[in-house]
Amino acid sequence: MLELVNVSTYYGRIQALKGVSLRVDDGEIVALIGANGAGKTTLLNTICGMLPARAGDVTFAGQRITHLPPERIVRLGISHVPERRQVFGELSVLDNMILGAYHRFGKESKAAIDGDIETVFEIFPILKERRKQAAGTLSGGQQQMLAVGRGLMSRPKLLLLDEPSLGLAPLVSKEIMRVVAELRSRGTTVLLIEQNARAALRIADRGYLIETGKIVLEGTAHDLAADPKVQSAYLGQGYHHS
Amino acid sequence: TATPTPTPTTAPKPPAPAAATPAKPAATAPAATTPAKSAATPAASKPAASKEPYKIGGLFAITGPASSLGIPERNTVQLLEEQINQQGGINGTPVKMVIADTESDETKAVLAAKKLIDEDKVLAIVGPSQSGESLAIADTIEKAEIPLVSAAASIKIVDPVKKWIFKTPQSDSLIVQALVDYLKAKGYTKIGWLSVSNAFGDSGKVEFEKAAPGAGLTTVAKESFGANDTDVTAQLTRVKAANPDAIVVWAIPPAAAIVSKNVAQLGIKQPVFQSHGIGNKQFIDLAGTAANGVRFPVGKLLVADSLSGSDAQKKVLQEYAKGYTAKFDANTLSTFGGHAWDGFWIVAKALEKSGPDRAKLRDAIESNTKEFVGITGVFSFSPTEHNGLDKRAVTMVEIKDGKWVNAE
Amino acid sequence: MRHQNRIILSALFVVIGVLPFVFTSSYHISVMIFIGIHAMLAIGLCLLMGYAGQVSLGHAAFFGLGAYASGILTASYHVDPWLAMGLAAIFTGLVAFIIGKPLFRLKGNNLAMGTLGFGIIVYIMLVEMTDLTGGPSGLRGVPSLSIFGFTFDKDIKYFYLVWALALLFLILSLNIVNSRVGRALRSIHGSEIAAEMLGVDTNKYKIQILIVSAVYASVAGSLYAHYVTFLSPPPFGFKLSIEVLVMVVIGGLSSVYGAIFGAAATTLLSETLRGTVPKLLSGAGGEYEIVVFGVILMVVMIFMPTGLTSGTLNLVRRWRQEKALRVETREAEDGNAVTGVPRVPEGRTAIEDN
Amino acid sequence: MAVSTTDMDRETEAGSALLDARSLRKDFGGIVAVDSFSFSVRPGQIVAIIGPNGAGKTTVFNLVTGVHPLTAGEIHFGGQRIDALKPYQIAEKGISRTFQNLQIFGNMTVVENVMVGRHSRSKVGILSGALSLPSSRSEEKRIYYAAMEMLDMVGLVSRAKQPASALPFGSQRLLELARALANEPKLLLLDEPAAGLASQETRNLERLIYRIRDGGVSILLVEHDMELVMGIADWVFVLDYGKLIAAGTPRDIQANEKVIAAYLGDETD
Amino acid sequence: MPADIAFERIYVELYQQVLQYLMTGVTVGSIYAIIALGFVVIYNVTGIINFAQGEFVMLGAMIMVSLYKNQVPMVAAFVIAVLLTTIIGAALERLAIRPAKGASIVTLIIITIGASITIRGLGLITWGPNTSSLPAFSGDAPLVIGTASIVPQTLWVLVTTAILLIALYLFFERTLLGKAMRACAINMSAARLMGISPSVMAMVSFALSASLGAVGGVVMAPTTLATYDMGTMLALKGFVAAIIGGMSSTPGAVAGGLLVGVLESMGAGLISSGYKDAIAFVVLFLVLFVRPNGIFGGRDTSKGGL
Ligand SMILES: Nc1ncnc2c1ncn2[C@@H]1O[C@H](COP(=O)(O)OP(=O)(O)OP(=O)(O)O)[C@@H](O)[C@H]1O
Ligand SMILES: Nc1ncnc2c1ncn2[C@@H]1O[C@H](COP(=O)(O)OP(=O)(O)OP(=O)(O)O)[C@@H](O)[C@H]1O
Ligand SMILES: [Mg+2]
Ligand SMILES: [Mg+2]
Repeated sequence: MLELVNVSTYYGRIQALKGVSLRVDDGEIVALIGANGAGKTTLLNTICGMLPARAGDVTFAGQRITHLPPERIVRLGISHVPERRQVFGELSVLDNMILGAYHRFGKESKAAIDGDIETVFEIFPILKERRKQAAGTLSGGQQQMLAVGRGLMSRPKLLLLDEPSLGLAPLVSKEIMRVVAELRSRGTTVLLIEQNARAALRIADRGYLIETGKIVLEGTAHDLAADPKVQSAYLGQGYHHS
Repeated sequence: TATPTPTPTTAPKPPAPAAATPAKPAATAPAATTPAKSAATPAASKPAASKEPYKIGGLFAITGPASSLGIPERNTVQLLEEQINQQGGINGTPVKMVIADTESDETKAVLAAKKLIDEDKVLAIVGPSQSGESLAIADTIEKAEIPLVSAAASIKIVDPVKKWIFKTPQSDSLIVQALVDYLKAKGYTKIGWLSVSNAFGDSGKVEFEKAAPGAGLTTVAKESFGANDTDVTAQLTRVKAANPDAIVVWAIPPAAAIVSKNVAQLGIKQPVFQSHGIGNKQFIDLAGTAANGVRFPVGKLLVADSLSGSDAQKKVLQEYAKGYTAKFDANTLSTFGGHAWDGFWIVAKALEKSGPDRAKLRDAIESNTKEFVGITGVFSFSPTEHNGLDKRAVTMVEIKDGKWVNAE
Repeated sequence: MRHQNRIILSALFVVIGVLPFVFTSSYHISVMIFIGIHAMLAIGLCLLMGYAGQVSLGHAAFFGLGAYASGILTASYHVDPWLAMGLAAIFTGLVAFIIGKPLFRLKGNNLAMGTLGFGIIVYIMLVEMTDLTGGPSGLRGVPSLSIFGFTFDKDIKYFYLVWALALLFLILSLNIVNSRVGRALRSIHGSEIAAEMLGVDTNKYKIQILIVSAVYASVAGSLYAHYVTFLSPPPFGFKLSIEVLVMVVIGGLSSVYGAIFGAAATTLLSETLRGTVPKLLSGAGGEYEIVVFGVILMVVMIFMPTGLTSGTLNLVRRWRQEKALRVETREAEDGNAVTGVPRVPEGRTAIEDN
Repeated sequence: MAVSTTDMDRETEAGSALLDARSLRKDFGGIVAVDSFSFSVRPGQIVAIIGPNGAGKTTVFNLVTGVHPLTAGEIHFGGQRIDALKPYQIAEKGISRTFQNLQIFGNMTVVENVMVGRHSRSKVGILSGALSLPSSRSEEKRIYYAAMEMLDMVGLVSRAKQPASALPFGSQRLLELARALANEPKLLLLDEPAAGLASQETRNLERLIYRIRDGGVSILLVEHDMELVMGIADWVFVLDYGKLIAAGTPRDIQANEKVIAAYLGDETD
Repeated sequence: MPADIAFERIYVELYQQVLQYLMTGVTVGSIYAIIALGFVVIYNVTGIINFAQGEFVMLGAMIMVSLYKNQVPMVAAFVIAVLLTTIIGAALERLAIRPAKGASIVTLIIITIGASITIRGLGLITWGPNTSSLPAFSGDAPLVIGTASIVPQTLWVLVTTAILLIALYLFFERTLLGKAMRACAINMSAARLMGISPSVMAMVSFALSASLGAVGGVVMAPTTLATYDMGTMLALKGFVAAIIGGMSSTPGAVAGGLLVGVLESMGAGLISSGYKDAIAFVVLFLVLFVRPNGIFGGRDTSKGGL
């Protein structure tokens, strides 16, 4: 479904991605793990067109999207839940969600969209409670929920998630992972960045390890979780409450 | 009317506008405005272009808020430049006008004046359009020792007299006095005053305050408004409440027209007097029917056609109007252009005497301009008088059915 | 002061010192005098806007207060011009102090509008307080400056006076910018809340820098008054506030040097157009000049959005980078070769350069 | 409000507390974000506040640091009342914080960010700065070296000269920490410092927090990473809907039914 | 008692005057309101304060006037004037704003200042310095309301303001497109991630705002008259009105416009006409100090979720 071949991306003259090749198949959850500064966010931004690749190719569903602007790419069915939430602070929670479905209006019935709003509200009940509140006055975690909810509203074929559980309480964080897993059963493909690598690899089919802009390891989620390098740096001892 | 004898300095050669004597009307018209005649003279048939031209600076507010002054002034001097050169220039030397825009800005005016003086090396400057600009460059002019003939009204420009600075428009005191005399003659004593809050309106107010008591007039209301205001009903309501015999407005269009429109809107019955600032077609266009009945003191240009045949200025005025409207939008024909006309000819005429030397030129302007018949009036300069106009330069005009007529 | 600054400054000193010998006409010298006066305004506004991030659309008011305070004290009360200049600066600084507190309760656009309102109120006072200011007809008789019998009557003398002060202000500003206070100002620009949380009394610094820029503007105003020797309200209106803003942005918001270049560029541009436009478009008058001015302003901003100074530097840098990049990409990919990140604002702390 | 007995014990010791917050309340329009919440931090302690999203943790930080005025309650720090002070005054008293939604100065370099953190520990004013007096220059140098030291602590020295906006998210978090430390605080408030850090990095952070504590700084921590919280906190307060629902040692809290239901969930690994 | 009678007379006169001041204020205020709406539209979408807003008004008025002078029927002239101005607005975005991609807001604002200078200069070249007038749509006979009188054109201005207000309010608050446009100003990159194209939206906003300005220019021309530099002062007042209203709120813009108009007129009438503008600003300061975000200003969302 998504394929990156030898993609290189720069900030000015700094090269942040160095010939990254990566593949996400239809219906998969692929986890992308790496240290901070490895280039994970850069990679997602390259795919969604915010930060076009200077070399290499990105193809989605057989179409080359390397140099398309993000607003076009969204319409092809890729939705991106960006780092740092980026909610529309002055708009209400509900308006934020509606804008998530922006490209669906006119193509789909209003009922379908309203239905999805309800679904998101079920996942994050607090958003329903606060649907009239300005998104900028939500707590950090609530904003994160909104960002994820807004991303879901676009009903993408491919969902790019940049640390969706950032700042979320353990319970909610678990809920998000459950939802992501459930998306797969609905046929949505997911590319997931998650610092909680343990949780990510638990639901993922495959995974990539990225270090300083290069893919250094790839394999099934199981293989990755078993890799000593991954274990020491990304899985930790694990927290078990007594 | 006083009829001075022709000054001995009257140039026999055609290109210069001769010093005027009403007794010899033919000679009063600047020959430049009648190319056919002068083309016949031998001097004119010489190709003037071969010589290094006499450069005269034209410093006008072509853009910015005062552009309705600056543009007719610029147009006028360009017209005159063309005419004078067609006739062989001054003593066979062509004239070149170097035009500079002050953007209605005093700082820019200083720089533009310096550029004309130092870079373009003009012999004299005509302009600037506004009083503030003229005062702002005064110091520069005096230091640089170059003659300037300002096209701005304020009396302060030439009072106290500055060696190098002259001006052509009637000073506000002259205009105001004409109005005050008229008001007194008509028996209006309680006056409601409105003026625009810029140098023009302020100067009118100051002069009016000076002249009014002498004529037994009292100001029962005094209001001001901005040059760009789009509504003056609030001020008029106050004036109305003071119940004056007559209302005097000191402003230029468009604000002046808005006042008249608002007077109509509020149903104010008192007679309205305005200033020479409304002396162009624009006011009538803008105020529409509200313009009717407005009376104002102004130079004679507007009523040139209805002047008596013996009036010294009649012919000059008519020919200027004809020449200008043939080339430019008739709506921009105004007394402002006339100020530049006067400035241009005062300089050109003196140049003919003095030759290209700033100091000599200045002396010539001062001593040579005697009973010179211009658009604004009849000028006589002297070491103590650098404006040199008298009562003859002002007349009272009334707007009737959208036309200017002599006020009764 | 840092090494690099010293070099640039020395160069600037030399260039400015020599200029009057290259351009000797009194016109050119007055253009440079006005550039100097505008530069003082622009430097002040640059501190306020470029560093502290506080927009002002009323800077002309401080200029006007300085000019009129000097003008009134000297013309009407015959105070010594130098003393008057000092008193004017104190007065203007005081005004800035008084309005600063309520004004800085406003943020962003509202602050812009607050300063705009202040500018308009001052303007109206200049127009209406006729007894004091001469009203719309203006104030005449402002004397020229002189010191120990040495009169600044010739333009060239005035040129050196103006530029000596302008460079003094430049140096003071560079020092401020490179000090703890400058850093505090920029932190206010970056995140007011975080700055406050790190112990930066944001309000105090905003007011302080407003006072500094007001004093600069006041001195510029006094110099204007004693140069032109006639004052009337129009030069101190909204239009000038906007012009100063344009100078600062054209120069590059975050560079004090830029303010000088901005002042020079804008003033020179409009002066050059006066000469060249009529030559290029025959018979074109003032109307065409301002159109060309407007178009050039837009074009510069479109192609050099960070201003002329850094814009030019960036163009050069980009060109060099492009070359370097081509080489680099071919070279081995050696991990984190992180050097020379683009868009590092220049003129910033880097003590190691010492 | 049911306060656990252990909490009562602490209450009696409040006199010796570094930070002592009494019955804090904050209303936002109709929302009561914090509701009669009392807590204290003793010198040398690492205290954590946890709770569901929107429980009011960040708001507590905002109250302590003076971002928002209190609706009701009192805050004492080192025996002095600070709830009427301006944020910068509170910072001068020795309280520093980091932000959950990062507030770095993107227009400045990394090291300059940290140098701002040194603001209240230095004193050059606008005049001596403008004149570039020797005292100002030497102080500037001291600030610089102190800032570099802080950067060294969080491992960002190599990026000191880069614009702070070019740092990746995780590094910006560490930058905020370094900046807060530059103030030489007595009390450091950390709002989700581990968010966005990988496991290894979190362990480094943990070590760093210990080091800071050992340097004599008390720490108030808000964090959703339970591995971290339960590992380092001496004491934990749990908020839900702005109210305190539990307080105690990590061990107590992990076993607390209410906390499990509201926040932790059943950990079935 | 004569004193009583005198007092009563003053009282009645004052009342009559105040009524007139109010009418005047509403008339002028609704003109400011239309201009303020234009500011709000562009600000809401791009975050730019468009200094060329006054020039849109001027273009509408001047094109209308010159068409009318050339015997084009009123209605056709109106449509052409608005269309042409709209195209110019869109072109401005396309040629000057869009190419400056990535520039800071201040830079973009300076570009609009450049545009304003350019358009005004072109206006001077095209139409000359003179002021022109347009006949009132329904005559000049003043309407007397109580003791105050207004010209019928005022009603046209009022009705236009009301229609524009309602239409824009519904557009920004109720329609998806309106929300999408606002989203662009709040967070451009996030908007792009939603599939919204900020450059298209910006162009639409410039076009929309230009057409608003043009409509305003046409309906106000009979009362305010039209000249190449009419935009400057009007834009300044419109800007103030927009800020008072909170800059991003359409009802706020209209309320702000009316407030400025009424305060000015009251100030000129009751206190002093010389200090008219100053009075308006002083009172406006007071408004801002009580409500730093303007009357209808958005909630301050900057401190949420720190
Ligand atoms: N705007 C920028 N300008 C310059 N360099 C940047 C910019 N943004 C990121 N970088 C650099 O690109 C590299 C990759 O950053 P990126 O944000 O993709 O990392 P990441 O893997 O998402 O990290 P994290 O887990 O901390 O979010 C880093 O070295 C970073 O410094
Ligand atoms: N400015 C505000 N206006 C209205 N409500 C607000 C405002 N700031 C915070 N809130 C509300 O107050 C509550 C507490 O928010 P707070 O940010 O303190 O939560 P938190 O415990 O830090 O949550 P998280 O773990 O998600 O960061 C939330 O419900 C939030 O929506
Ligand atoms: Mg990232
Ligand atoms: Mg929080």
